[in-house]
Amino acid sequence: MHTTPLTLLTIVAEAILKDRLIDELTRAGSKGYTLFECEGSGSRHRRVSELLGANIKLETIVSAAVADKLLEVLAVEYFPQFAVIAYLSPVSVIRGEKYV
Amino acid sequence: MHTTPLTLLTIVAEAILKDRLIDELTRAGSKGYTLFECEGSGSRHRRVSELLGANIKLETIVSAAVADKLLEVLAVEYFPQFAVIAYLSPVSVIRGEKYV
Amino acid sequence: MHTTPLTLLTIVAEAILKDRLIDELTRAGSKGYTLFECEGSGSRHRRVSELLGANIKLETIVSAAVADKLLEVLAVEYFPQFAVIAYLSPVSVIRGEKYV
Amino acid sequence: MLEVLRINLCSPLALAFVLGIVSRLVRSELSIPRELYTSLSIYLLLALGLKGGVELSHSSLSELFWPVLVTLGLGIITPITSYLVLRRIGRFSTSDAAGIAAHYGSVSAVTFIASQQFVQTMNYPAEGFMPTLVTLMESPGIQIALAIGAIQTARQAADRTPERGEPKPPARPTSAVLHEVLTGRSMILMVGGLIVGLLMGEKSYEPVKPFFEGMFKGALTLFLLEMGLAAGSRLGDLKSVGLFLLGFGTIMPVIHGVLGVVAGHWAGLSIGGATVLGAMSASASYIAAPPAVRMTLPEANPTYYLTSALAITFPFNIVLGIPTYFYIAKTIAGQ
Amino acid sequence: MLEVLRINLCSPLALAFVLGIVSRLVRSELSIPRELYTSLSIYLLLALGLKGGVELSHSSLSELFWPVLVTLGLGIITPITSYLVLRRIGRFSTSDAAGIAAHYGSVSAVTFIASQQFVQTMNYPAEGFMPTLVTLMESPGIQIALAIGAIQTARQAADRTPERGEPKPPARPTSAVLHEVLTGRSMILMVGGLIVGLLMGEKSYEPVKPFFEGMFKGALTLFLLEMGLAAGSRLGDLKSVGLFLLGFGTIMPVIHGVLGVVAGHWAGLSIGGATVLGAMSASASYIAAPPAVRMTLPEANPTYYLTSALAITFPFNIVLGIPTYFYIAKTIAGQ
Amino acid sequence: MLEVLRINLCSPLALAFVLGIVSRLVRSELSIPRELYTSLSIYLLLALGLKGGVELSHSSLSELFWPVLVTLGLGIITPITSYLVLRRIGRFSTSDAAGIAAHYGSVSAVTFIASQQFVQTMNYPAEGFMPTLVTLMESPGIQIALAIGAIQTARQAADRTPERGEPKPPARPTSAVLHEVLTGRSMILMVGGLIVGLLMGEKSYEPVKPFFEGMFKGALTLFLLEMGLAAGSRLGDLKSVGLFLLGFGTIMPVIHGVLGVVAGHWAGLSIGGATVLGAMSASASYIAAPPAVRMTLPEANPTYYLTSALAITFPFNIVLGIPTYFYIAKTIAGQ
Ligand SMILES: Nc1ncnc2c1ncn2[C@@H]1O[C@H](COP(=O)(O)O)[C@@H](O)[C@H]1O
Ligand SMILES: Nc1ncnc2c1ncn2[C@@H]1O[C@H](COP(=O)(O)O)[C@@H](O)[C@H]1O
Ligand SMILES: Nc1ncnc2c1ncn2[C@@H]1O[C@H](COP(=O)(O)O)[C@@H](O)[C@H]1O
Ligand code: NA
Ligand code: NA
Ligand code: NA
Repeated sequence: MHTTPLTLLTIVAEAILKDRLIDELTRAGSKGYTLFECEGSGSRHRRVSELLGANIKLETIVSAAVADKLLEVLAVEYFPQFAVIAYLSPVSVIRGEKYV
Repeated sequence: MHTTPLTLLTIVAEAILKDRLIDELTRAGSKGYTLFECEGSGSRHRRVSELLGANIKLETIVSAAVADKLLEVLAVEYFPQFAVIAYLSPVSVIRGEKYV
Repeated sequence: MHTTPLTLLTIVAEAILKDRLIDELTRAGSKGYTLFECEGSGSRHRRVSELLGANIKLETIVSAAVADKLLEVLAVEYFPQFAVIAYLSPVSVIRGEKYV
Repeated sequence: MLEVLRINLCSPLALAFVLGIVSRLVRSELSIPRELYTSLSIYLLLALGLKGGVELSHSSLSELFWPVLVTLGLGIITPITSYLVLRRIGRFSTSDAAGIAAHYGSVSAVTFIASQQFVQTMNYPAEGFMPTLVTLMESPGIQIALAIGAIQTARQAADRTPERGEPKPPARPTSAVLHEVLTGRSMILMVGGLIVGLLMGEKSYEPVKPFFEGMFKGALTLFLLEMGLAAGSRLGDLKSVGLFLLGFGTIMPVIHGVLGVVAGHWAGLSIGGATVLGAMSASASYIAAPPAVRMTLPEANPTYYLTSALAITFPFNIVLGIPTYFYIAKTIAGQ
Repeated sequence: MLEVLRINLCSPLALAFVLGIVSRLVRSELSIPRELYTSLSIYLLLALGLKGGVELSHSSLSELFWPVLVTLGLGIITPITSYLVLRRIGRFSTSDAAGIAAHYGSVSAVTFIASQQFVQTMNYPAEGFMPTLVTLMESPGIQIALAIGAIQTARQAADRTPERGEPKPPARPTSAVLHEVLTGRSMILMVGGLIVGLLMGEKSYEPVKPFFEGMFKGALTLFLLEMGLAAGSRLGDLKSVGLFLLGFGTIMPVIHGVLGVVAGHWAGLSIGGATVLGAMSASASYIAAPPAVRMTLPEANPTYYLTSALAITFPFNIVLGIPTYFYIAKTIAGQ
Repeated sequence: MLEVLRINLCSPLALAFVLGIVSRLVRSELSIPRELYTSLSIYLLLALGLKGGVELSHSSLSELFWPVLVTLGLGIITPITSYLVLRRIGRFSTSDAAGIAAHYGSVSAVTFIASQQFVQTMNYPAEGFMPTLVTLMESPGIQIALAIGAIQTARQAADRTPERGEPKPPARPTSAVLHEVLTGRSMILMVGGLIVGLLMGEKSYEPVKPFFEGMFKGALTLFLLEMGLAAGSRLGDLKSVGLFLLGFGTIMPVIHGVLGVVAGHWAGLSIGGATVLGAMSASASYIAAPPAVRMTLPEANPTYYLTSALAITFPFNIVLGIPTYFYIAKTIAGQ
């Protein structure tokens, strides 16, 4: 089965950033995303509280270029002030042309 | 620690397909799966509505052969008419023999 | 954008192990984790029942050494008696220094 | 008639629905947790069944005979009229026409409940066995429309040479669909509730009545808030469904509604009962029908059937339809 | 006796449970959201505690002395009898026997509530301090069975040379298990509720009574629907647990039930109170016990203890057991 | 006064809150599903609005004039006093001071409800239009404090040469924040509920009253259990917030509370009404304010504002504050 090598960008962040991060994805050229609710713990314990939702995980399959653009945005605008982690993994996608 | 290289097949699809997709996994020879509830957005906005559950993500660790068989089934029977995305990633599994 | 290659260790296990597994992560030197609720099916159908929560998935980004230490612990203390699966994937993390 | 409309518009149900729509229009972040929505619908369906069962224990079989018959009749006619109008006049594809028809051939439990509450407020309570009729009307309409869709699609497929690489039609046996509809959540809870209510009778019902009956209208208000939110987020799709579906979603209910009222009157139902049967007949399902259609006719566009059922016909019935059917029922009864 | 059985079978609780089982048997997709299940159980346990606390404020310490003592006695005896029967007659492994015994030595809150509702319907209400006894019976049985299991396993391990690479036994200190059981959800809500109820008294309870008492039986009905679904999905396991466990799950409750009724009568409880104590003693925990056993004795097979507690003993008690204990309590009391 | 305190402490609300805290202190695993928490808060806010709206229909505009004016005044003054105290005396950074001030300038719906229930128990019920005032006090305080924070931060940034690579301040337009606060869950449900209640009037309210009013205090008890759990898990942060914030979190409410009581009395409110206005003014928001502050002033430390609002001021008001404001209101009124 033919697959296309693409990049899976995963972002875990405090739930309050949900709409803003989805906006960033769209602006950077991502064609879609999948979103999960999750909990987590890391170096910063800055969270708006258990009363207001915990973390979200956003996964988006994009080209290497879009992934890089997004990492840039995250590093500059989100890392300094928000609880967030982001990483890339290589994936092979069917009908991968749809996502670039 | 000894690990076995295997393939992680991830499928994100509309929730209504849950039982059918699990059946496909079993039929194709998958020995297990993990299932998550999620939301998402992509090229098709064909979803049965927020009233009826959003998306599901199915992860199954399989051999390359089983993964390929499953991609085939997804491409032919699901891609044309349902909202679905599928991709492969390489993973190293402990006691990997159990899953092939 | 500069990224650090690290290891993503994923553990799927019965929900009852949540606190114990988080303890193991911390003890082995993991700096953080992300936790999801999920369902699943595998070779062992030993679960404490639908009344008591299904499975959890723990993801932690660590160095190869910490990942190996954790696999060891899982293989010896958890695999024989609990429903659990664990695997590694390579990821590229921004500000990766934080997580080792 | 105007006074009736005013009363209906100022009911907690209609107002909560409007509040939900307005929340979406002002782009509020308000959302009802899916689990609350599911819990409320489980509660409402079970409560409906239980109450129906307890009241059924006071009914005789002979009283039920004609109402049951006309209900089944409506369940058979309404999907066919819907399909024909959509296909012939609306020029929809086979699948789309059948998919939408499945919704209008079935019944919306919330519309039913709202009409029941309405006639009660008007002091024309419906017969106690009405929930029994709802369970009879839910499934046939879906089955018939899906059968039409499957047969027509197969015929069309046979008519042309298959293209290379064309996806094979999903192998979805009818028995699987039938099983899903018959054992679906709403059927189990309503039919199960009916039987439980029938077996336990008035006396055993007493201690659970404050929960299942006392809370009913309040819980329904909350449910309608969520329905409003859901309908509100479909308003944007109104443009894409086109004018025809807008007309269909408001005129078809009136036709089916009048049919239901007349049939109910003819079968000996009271003014309240005929009104409720009219509302049932006029309503479009958005609980049982959507998944069945999505699975069986995946090529039918969900935007069409969901938007027309939820964002057009449902609010139409809640706000204008029910008072209209009531007015007609009264007129026919000579009041 | 037959009449009592009929009344019990036609209670909303028993019928809702049966509806849940039937839903699973017809493979319906109906499922109760886990959050609703959790919410209902929080509500039921807290309501139970509150009501118990308010009523405890009317009781004197002397009234409580003997009932407390026999309750503790039952909490010590029942895990031991269970273990011995399972190990000696049933030939179960040490871990399996101890794991199952932990369940039968503890108490099922829902069975307790059902029995309380039952005697109330029968006009033989139980003493107001019964919830206090439940909190006393919940934990000792689990502790004792787990201790037996740990000691026996350790002794067996000492008897044989350890194999190479054999997994080391999980280091699970007793204090951790004790802490988990004592601060578990059901303990906190019931004991906490008791104390809150005691402190606030009748007058402060009044405004929250419609919520905690008026809704109680209805919420319990919904909860039993879910219990039926859970039990129903375990029915398939009945084959694999074997005939012995089927017998154990129905005969052991009767033995423990009679023991409880006699002890209760002897301690001065009313007919209703003795019936409820019998049901408590007969019941098997499936809220507090399973996680404790899973953590401490992971080699015990969950299918055994979950299936016998939830799919055999629970329905047996709800349908047949409670009326039986009531009948015995009346007979002993000479009525 | 002591008697009033005792009654307040033995209310189900205070006791449930304490039970939640104790559960956390003994490290119990008890947790309320997030969906139940969300559902309860939706229910409480909507019920509050509905009741307020129905009662508002009995009020005349002239009655409302002065109370509305002083409420807006309190909404403007309290964020400024809070900011000044925190910045000048507490030496907090601009962002931290503004972030905390946003919380104390707004209002806590649960504190409002608790005070309303309290004066009712004391037989000094507050005016029916009080919920209207809550909706007016919720938003201005947040806006003003965030504006102060934004202006001051900008001024400070202009004063120094920007460092290389320094993150640009998040581009968060005021209109977005305003929109979020005005269409936030609590605003939509309370304002929406008010309008729905006003439109539907007493008669239509009747059938949903058992749900929205009968269950209210019980549901609130459950909600306070969860608030106790949340506050309990913040107790560990008390150390890190420092003594100053502990003092601020208990003294500021008293100052704002007295201000509110006096203003209320002056505006012609009854003793109950003045007490409730005092509690509103004294309370710190932890529903609307936290997300707004987190988004607009991300450099403000959430531990400060969450801990002081939830773990210091909220319990202080519930246990000591409300009876104090009541006592003062009575004294001022000469009783
Ligand atoms: N090493 C890690 N592995 C996996 N997830 C992490 C890790 N560190 C942080 N996270 C996730 O990222 C969120 C924010 O982390 P931080 O900014 O370090 O507080 C946490 O709440 C976790 O969900
Ligand atoms: N580029 C993407 N990255 C991650 N998830 C995606 C992407 N595109 C689609 N999805 C997921 O796949 C589902 C179906 O996508 P589609 O068929 O394109 O509408 C969406 O609802 C998303 O959950
Ligand atoms: N092949 C697999 N692929 C993905 N997840 C699996 C697989 N096998 C098992 N799992 C997950 O691991 C859990 C425990 O598996 P097991 O120990 O094999 O019963 C299951 O409940 C699944 O969630
Ligand atoms: Na219809
Ligand atoms: Na027992
Ligand atoms: Na305030």
